[in-house]
Amino acid sequence: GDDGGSGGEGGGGESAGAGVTMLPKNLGNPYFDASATGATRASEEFGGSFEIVGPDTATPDAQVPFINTAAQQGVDSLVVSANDPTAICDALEEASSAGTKVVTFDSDTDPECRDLFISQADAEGIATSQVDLIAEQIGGAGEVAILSAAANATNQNTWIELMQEYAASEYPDIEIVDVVYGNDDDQTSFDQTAALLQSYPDLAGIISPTTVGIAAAARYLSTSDAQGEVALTGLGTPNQMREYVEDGTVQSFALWNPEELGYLAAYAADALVSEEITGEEGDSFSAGDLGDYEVGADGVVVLGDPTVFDESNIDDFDF
Amino acid sequence: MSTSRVGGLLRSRELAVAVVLLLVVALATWNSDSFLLSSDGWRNLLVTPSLLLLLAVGQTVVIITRNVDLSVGSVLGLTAYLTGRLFTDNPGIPVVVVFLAGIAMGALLGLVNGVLVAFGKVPALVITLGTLYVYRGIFLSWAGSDRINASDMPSSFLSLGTSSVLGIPLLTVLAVVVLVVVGHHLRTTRSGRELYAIGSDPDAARLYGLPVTRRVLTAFVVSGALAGLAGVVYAARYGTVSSGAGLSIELQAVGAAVIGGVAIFGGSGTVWGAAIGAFLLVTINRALPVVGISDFWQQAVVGALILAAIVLDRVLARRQERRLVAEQTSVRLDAPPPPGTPPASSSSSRKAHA
Amino acid sequence: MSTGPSTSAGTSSPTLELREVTKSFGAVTALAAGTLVVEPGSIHALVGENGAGKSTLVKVVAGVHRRDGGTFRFQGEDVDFGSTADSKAAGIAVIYQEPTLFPDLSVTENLFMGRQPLGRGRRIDQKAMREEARALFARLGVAIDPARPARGLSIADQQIIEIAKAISLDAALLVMDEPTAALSGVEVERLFTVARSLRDEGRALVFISHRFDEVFSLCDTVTVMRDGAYVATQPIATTTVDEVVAQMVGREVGELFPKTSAPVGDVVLEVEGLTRAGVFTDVSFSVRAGEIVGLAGLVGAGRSEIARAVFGVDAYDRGSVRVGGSDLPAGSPRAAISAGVAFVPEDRRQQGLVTEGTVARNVAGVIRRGLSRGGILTSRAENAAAGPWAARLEVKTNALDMRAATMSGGNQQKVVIAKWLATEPRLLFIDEPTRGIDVGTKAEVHRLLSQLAGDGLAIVMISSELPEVLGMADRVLVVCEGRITAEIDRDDATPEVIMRAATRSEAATGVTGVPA
Amino acid sequence: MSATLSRTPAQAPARTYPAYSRPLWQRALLTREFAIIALLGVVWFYSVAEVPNFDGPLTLYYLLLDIIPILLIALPMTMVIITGEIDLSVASVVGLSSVLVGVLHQDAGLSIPVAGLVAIVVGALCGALNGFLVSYVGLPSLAVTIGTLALYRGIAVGLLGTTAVTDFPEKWTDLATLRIVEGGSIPWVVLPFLVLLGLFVWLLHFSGFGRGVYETGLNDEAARFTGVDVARTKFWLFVLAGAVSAFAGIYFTLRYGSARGDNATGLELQVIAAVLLGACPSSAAAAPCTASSPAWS
Ligand SMILES: Nc1ncnc2c1ncn2[C@@H]1O[C@H](COP(=O)(O)OP(=O)(O)OP(=O)(O)O)[C@@H](O)[C@H]1O
Ligand SMILES: Nc1ncnc2c1ncn2[C@@H]1O[C@H](COP(=O)(O)OP(=O)(O)OP(=O)(O)O)[C@@H](O)[C@H]1O
Ligand SMILES: [Mg+2]
Ligand SMILES: [Mg+2]
Repeated sequence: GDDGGSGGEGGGGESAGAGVTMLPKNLGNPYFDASATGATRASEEFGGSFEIVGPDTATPDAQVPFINTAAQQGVDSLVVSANDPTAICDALEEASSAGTKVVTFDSDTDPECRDLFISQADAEGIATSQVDLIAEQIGGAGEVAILSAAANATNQNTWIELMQEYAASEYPDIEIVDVVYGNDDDQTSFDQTAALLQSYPDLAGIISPTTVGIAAAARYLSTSDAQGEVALTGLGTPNQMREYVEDGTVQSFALWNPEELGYLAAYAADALVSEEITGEEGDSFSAGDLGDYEVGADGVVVLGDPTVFDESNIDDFDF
Repeated sequence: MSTSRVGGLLRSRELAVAVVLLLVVALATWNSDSFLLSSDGWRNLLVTPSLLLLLAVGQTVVIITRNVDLSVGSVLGLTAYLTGRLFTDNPGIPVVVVFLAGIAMGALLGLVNGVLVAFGKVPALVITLGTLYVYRGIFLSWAGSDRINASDMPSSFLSLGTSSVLGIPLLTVLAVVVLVVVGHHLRTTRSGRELYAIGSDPDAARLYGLPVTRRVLTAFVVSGALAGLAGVVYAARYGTVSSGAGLSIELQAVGAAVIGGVAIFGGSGTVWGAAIGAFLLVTINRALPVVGISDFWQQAVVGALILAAIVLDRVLARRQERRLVAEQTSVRLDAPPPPGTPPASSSSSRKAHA
Repeated sequence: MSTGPSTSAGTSSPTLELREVTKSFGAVTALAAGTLVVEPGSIHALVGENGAGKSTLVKVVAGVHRRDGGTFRFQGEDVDFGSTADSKAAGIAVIYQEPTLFPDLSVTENLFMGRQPLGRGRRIDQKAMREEARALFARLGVAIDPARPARGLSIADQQIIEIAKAISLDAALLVMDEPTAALSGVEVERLFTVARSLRDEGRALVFISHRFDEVFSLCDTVTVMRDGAYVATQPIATTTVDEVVAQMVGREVGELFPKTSAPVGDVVLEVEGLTRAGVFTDVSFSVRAGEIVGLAGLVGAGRSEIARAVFGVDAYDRGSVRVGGSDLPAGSPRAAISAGVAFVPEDRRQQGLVTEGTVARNVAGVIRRGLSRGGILTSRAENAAAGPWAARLEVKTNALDMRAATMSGGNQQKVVIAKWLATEPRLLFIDEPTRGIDVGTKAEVHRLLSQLAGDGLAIVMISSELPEVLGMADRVLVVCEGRITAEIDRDDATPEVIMRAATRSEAATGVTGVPA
Repeated sequence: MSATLSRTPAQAPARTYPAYSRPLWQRALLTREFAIIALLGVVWFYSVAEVPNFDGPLTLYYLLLDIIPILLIALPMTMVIITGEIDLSVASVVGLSSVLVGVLHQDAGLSIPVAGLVAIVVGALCGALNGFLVSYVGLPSLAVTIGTLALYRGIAVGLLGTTAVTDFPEKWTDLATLRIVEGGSIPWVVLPFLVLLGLFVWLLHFSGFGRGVYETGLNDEAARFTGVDVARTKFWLFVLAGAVSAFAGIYFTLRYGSARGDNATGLELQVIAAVLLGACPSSAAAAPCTASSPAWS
């Protein structure tokens, strides 16, 4: 396809840098808003254009039409967080055959369906850091449950597996008793937390590796007798969690900076469009003030280790 | 309704669902006594359904007039977000004002539904299915990807979601008060009974000179207002409002009403039944993990139990009908509906009267 | 076309005064020049053929329809009702041709809807309401349980409740559109007693009926309409049935009950010990080709129930039905139809017609299976098949795609009959064949029935009109409380005998006599 | 039968009636369907003018691919709704059949056609359960199908849990998105839809069964009196809805190359909206979008 010359806002034809179209799992998710902010900043820096589109429910079939549209409009690049590793592949392939560069971030597809995957941190890093956090909070022993997002969320499931392995090997006294799914919906996650406390009276801690889940769980704990009794950690944004860190419901939680994630993804897209890189292992490109990055195996680029937030530093962040 | 016999029949329909509800609670408590006996358990048992209860009550008022309101989920989301925005945009706004604003907003949206249905002469199912999408769209374009966090709302407001009086959670008290007021109104006032008449045979109602348009309009306004109230409650209880708030809760609301014995073709049913239906739906959901059913199979079990509830309800109703028949033929006051006629006709003859 | 009657010399202005009122629905002109003047303290008959515009006139008075033109005075003042609520408030009570009850509500609530007695805090006083209901029914001598829901009441019972409802309004003007169509002797007589007492209280009543014996025994004055226009008004005392009929149809009408005895063929229908708990018990009878068997009895005796069970719309507990020698499977109208059985039900709006459907589709409703060519059923084929039958019964409609709902009561009845005759049956059940049918058409229906019998059709006729039964039936089976209490031959059939069998003990009061 | 009726034996003018009260153009143009098609046209031209690349060949292609499931299910749903009933469980049946195809193909090693056939049979059974509860037990369809909505979806989710079956043979997944003519904009799957469309138009508008469907909706007591088996009619409509939904589920699976329990969640409201509003996103579906349920009007 053309270089987006006629591609509406998506194309950013006249401008030097690439046009970046971001497709998060779903809109109205603060985590992805942060990424969008980062990506916007990036495209301003390299003089490209940026737009964000997406469904309001996080399902693959809802994502596909947006990919199709982007392909039709012949946008320069798509930056996607996949709701399903396979379901959106055909659509993505259509897009790249129409000349669109495809970058996945946060949640990957099958490697052959995209040019690059910008990983927030390698899965081990995420899994271990969360298990370490909970272990530290519950004194290395007790029942722990996991509150996940959708049952099919790729990254969630990888992390959960790794957590279980890591916990089994490093903390024999910690038992992961259950995994429940809040579908990244406030109400469901909230009720699932309540159910967890009902079903496991001796529950010591909850890990929720999803920003929606951890906030809902915190909200429930903060209003229940279990406040302070049951530890909670996971992946959350400071703005959602500030309240609960202050009232002592949550001691600490982790997250990489999603803004930087979006920032990096946008730069990667630009590098691909400008044919500065092809996505081969070993390619390297510079991502503005984040410095240089190198493409790893399977076209994966790793952002770095997650930041841990607690009352000492939480007020330094706003996303 | 006006006599022990008919009243008894109606009551038994609600009774059927109530029995199922008690069984569910008992079973869950037997598995883990914290389900009922711990203070958290007790509170959740009462609080969690109160949101759906509000919606179900409003839904019942509409269904009784042989209409339906599918837009309540979107209305709830919209008002929940409004609540958050009121707090963020003007800090220190009194909580009461926020409640009133939410109810007013809901009533307004309900009014739109009502006007379209009453004057547009288009089936309510069509209209409200449309406004379901429209209202949700307005919500999305207004909120964008902004979301309300607990820190955006004063703790005085959030504490409403948890505080109790005499061991009864505040939100439950609120819901029950609404329930009693609406229920009493439907039973004992002219306008209340007219809603039943309209749903029972709209054409006859018009011929009879009942203010059909006005009543139907009011029904939708009530439903909207209660959905609005539910929106405020949602914000208070869950402390966060994102674009997903209230998504596809409308079918639960209708389901609760129907399970509670409210005839989908209008004219019969009570808010008491709907309330019990709401309690049943929510409590089943909460009980399943406690009973130890795998997360993945819970939805299936919920479905099965809903079916069980309505079938049981039908069986009891049928038995009552038979008794009525027997009495009437023995007294030879007037002969019965023929037992032979297929049950379908009992619902359809309603329809035929349309 | 007419100046209408001059208002009485008396000082008191007439209660109701309609002059040259017009009303049309799209192409159809229902009222060309409706004129009706009703004096207080009188019962005024309004007669006319089906589609003459009687009901439309009533609906204008009631505020259901707004008139297009003409003057409309009530108690001396010009009025223009926007809704039935207005007319009710002004003091007009109306009984519509088709009952309009709320099936889910109790009989009591139906009586007082919208005007329930209020107690403390504007709450409905259930107790007072129940008592008023009982009092009302006592006055009318009705035995319906006020607490039962209205659903499932027979048309007759529904009609009785409509009457009670209207009377309890104690309005200055009471309009009754064919209130007796569904009633039989006893009920009719009770109704008349009440009507007379209302008149003596000085109220004005309008009474619409196709039964002249009733008109002449009840009313003081009669107004005749034809084709939506006023024809004449005169005191009952100074006119005769023949004169009125002539004015109605604009010509002479032949004898009313021309059943000619046809050669009786072999047995077509055999019913053995048919029983349905609580409705009818151990019913056995047989019908031969060329024979008309009348089922007589009081309303609610269970005649329709029997017929419905035989035809298969209702189930039965015990017994057997044989048509043309072979057993008829229970509970399958489809089977009955293909065995050559036709069934004209008593409630045309609920059972006979799809009122929202077109005339053509209603008439072709049963025979359509035979109409599809190569598995394709077209409207063209339906129209072609329906047209002749509609014509044969002189159905008044300006196109075959008119909705049956827009037709007058009598024309709807014709459509139902046409629909079943189209199946060219060998056995015909016809329940209340001439309910709400005008005198001219009535004669045709009767002529048709006897003609069909002549052609070898076996007919079972359920009727609450004794004269009809006496005139048409070769044999009369009398049903009482779900049992056949007598089988009377044409020659021995007299009103007295039948009524005695129909009521067992009850004296044969209120037998509707043969018109002059 | 030679019964000739005449007012007086003398003259016997058998009268005739015109078939229609309105001229053809009125009957053709003043209809809901025409309004929808017109509206669709307007929207289409607006988009072509305003939306970049809208007139590109891909637009129609993707539009069709995306709405085929809605179009398919709208066909039986229309008839169900005309009888005054409703089926909210269709989307769950789509999910269930999708999961079945996946599981049967992956674990039981059945070929796609066989697995698909089984899925359709199961879909029909799901519909049969709805139909039985509605027509023979006499429960309100809204309540029943809210129940089965949860039940069927629950079974689907229960069967697959966190996993999603994704290894489908290329030739089948390609079939789902195959174009009729290479590079053209009409996907191949439109053909089965058109076949079904023809079938349903015949069934609803040109068969005795269809007349029965309308009568059942308008006045089912009268329908019974004319020999229509109301219960059976409704029962089979629900079975049809189930089977067609299952077929849509197979398409859904192959199109996205992924069988998941939550496939097509919430599709039921879109289908019903399509039928009721007549706002079927394609003129093709405007045909089945005839007058909607009398029960609700
Ligand atoms: N659809 C119905 N549902 C319930 N009860 C009915 C129904 N129709 C009639 N009944 C009752 O069953 C009894 C028999 O009614 P049915 O109409 O058969 O009597 P009938 O002799 O035919 O009187 P009619 O002159 O009205 O035809 C009556 O008490 C009537 O109230
Ligand atoms: N809503 C309507 N739309 C169209 N035509 C109508 C409507 N109502 C009545 N008509 C027509 O007006 C004419 C008069 O109808 P109306 O019901 O007043 O006759 P009627 O005198 O009551 O006859 P019957 O004795 O059979 O009840 C009929 O031809 C009828 O078709
Ligand atoms: Mg009339
Ligand atoms: Mg009868």
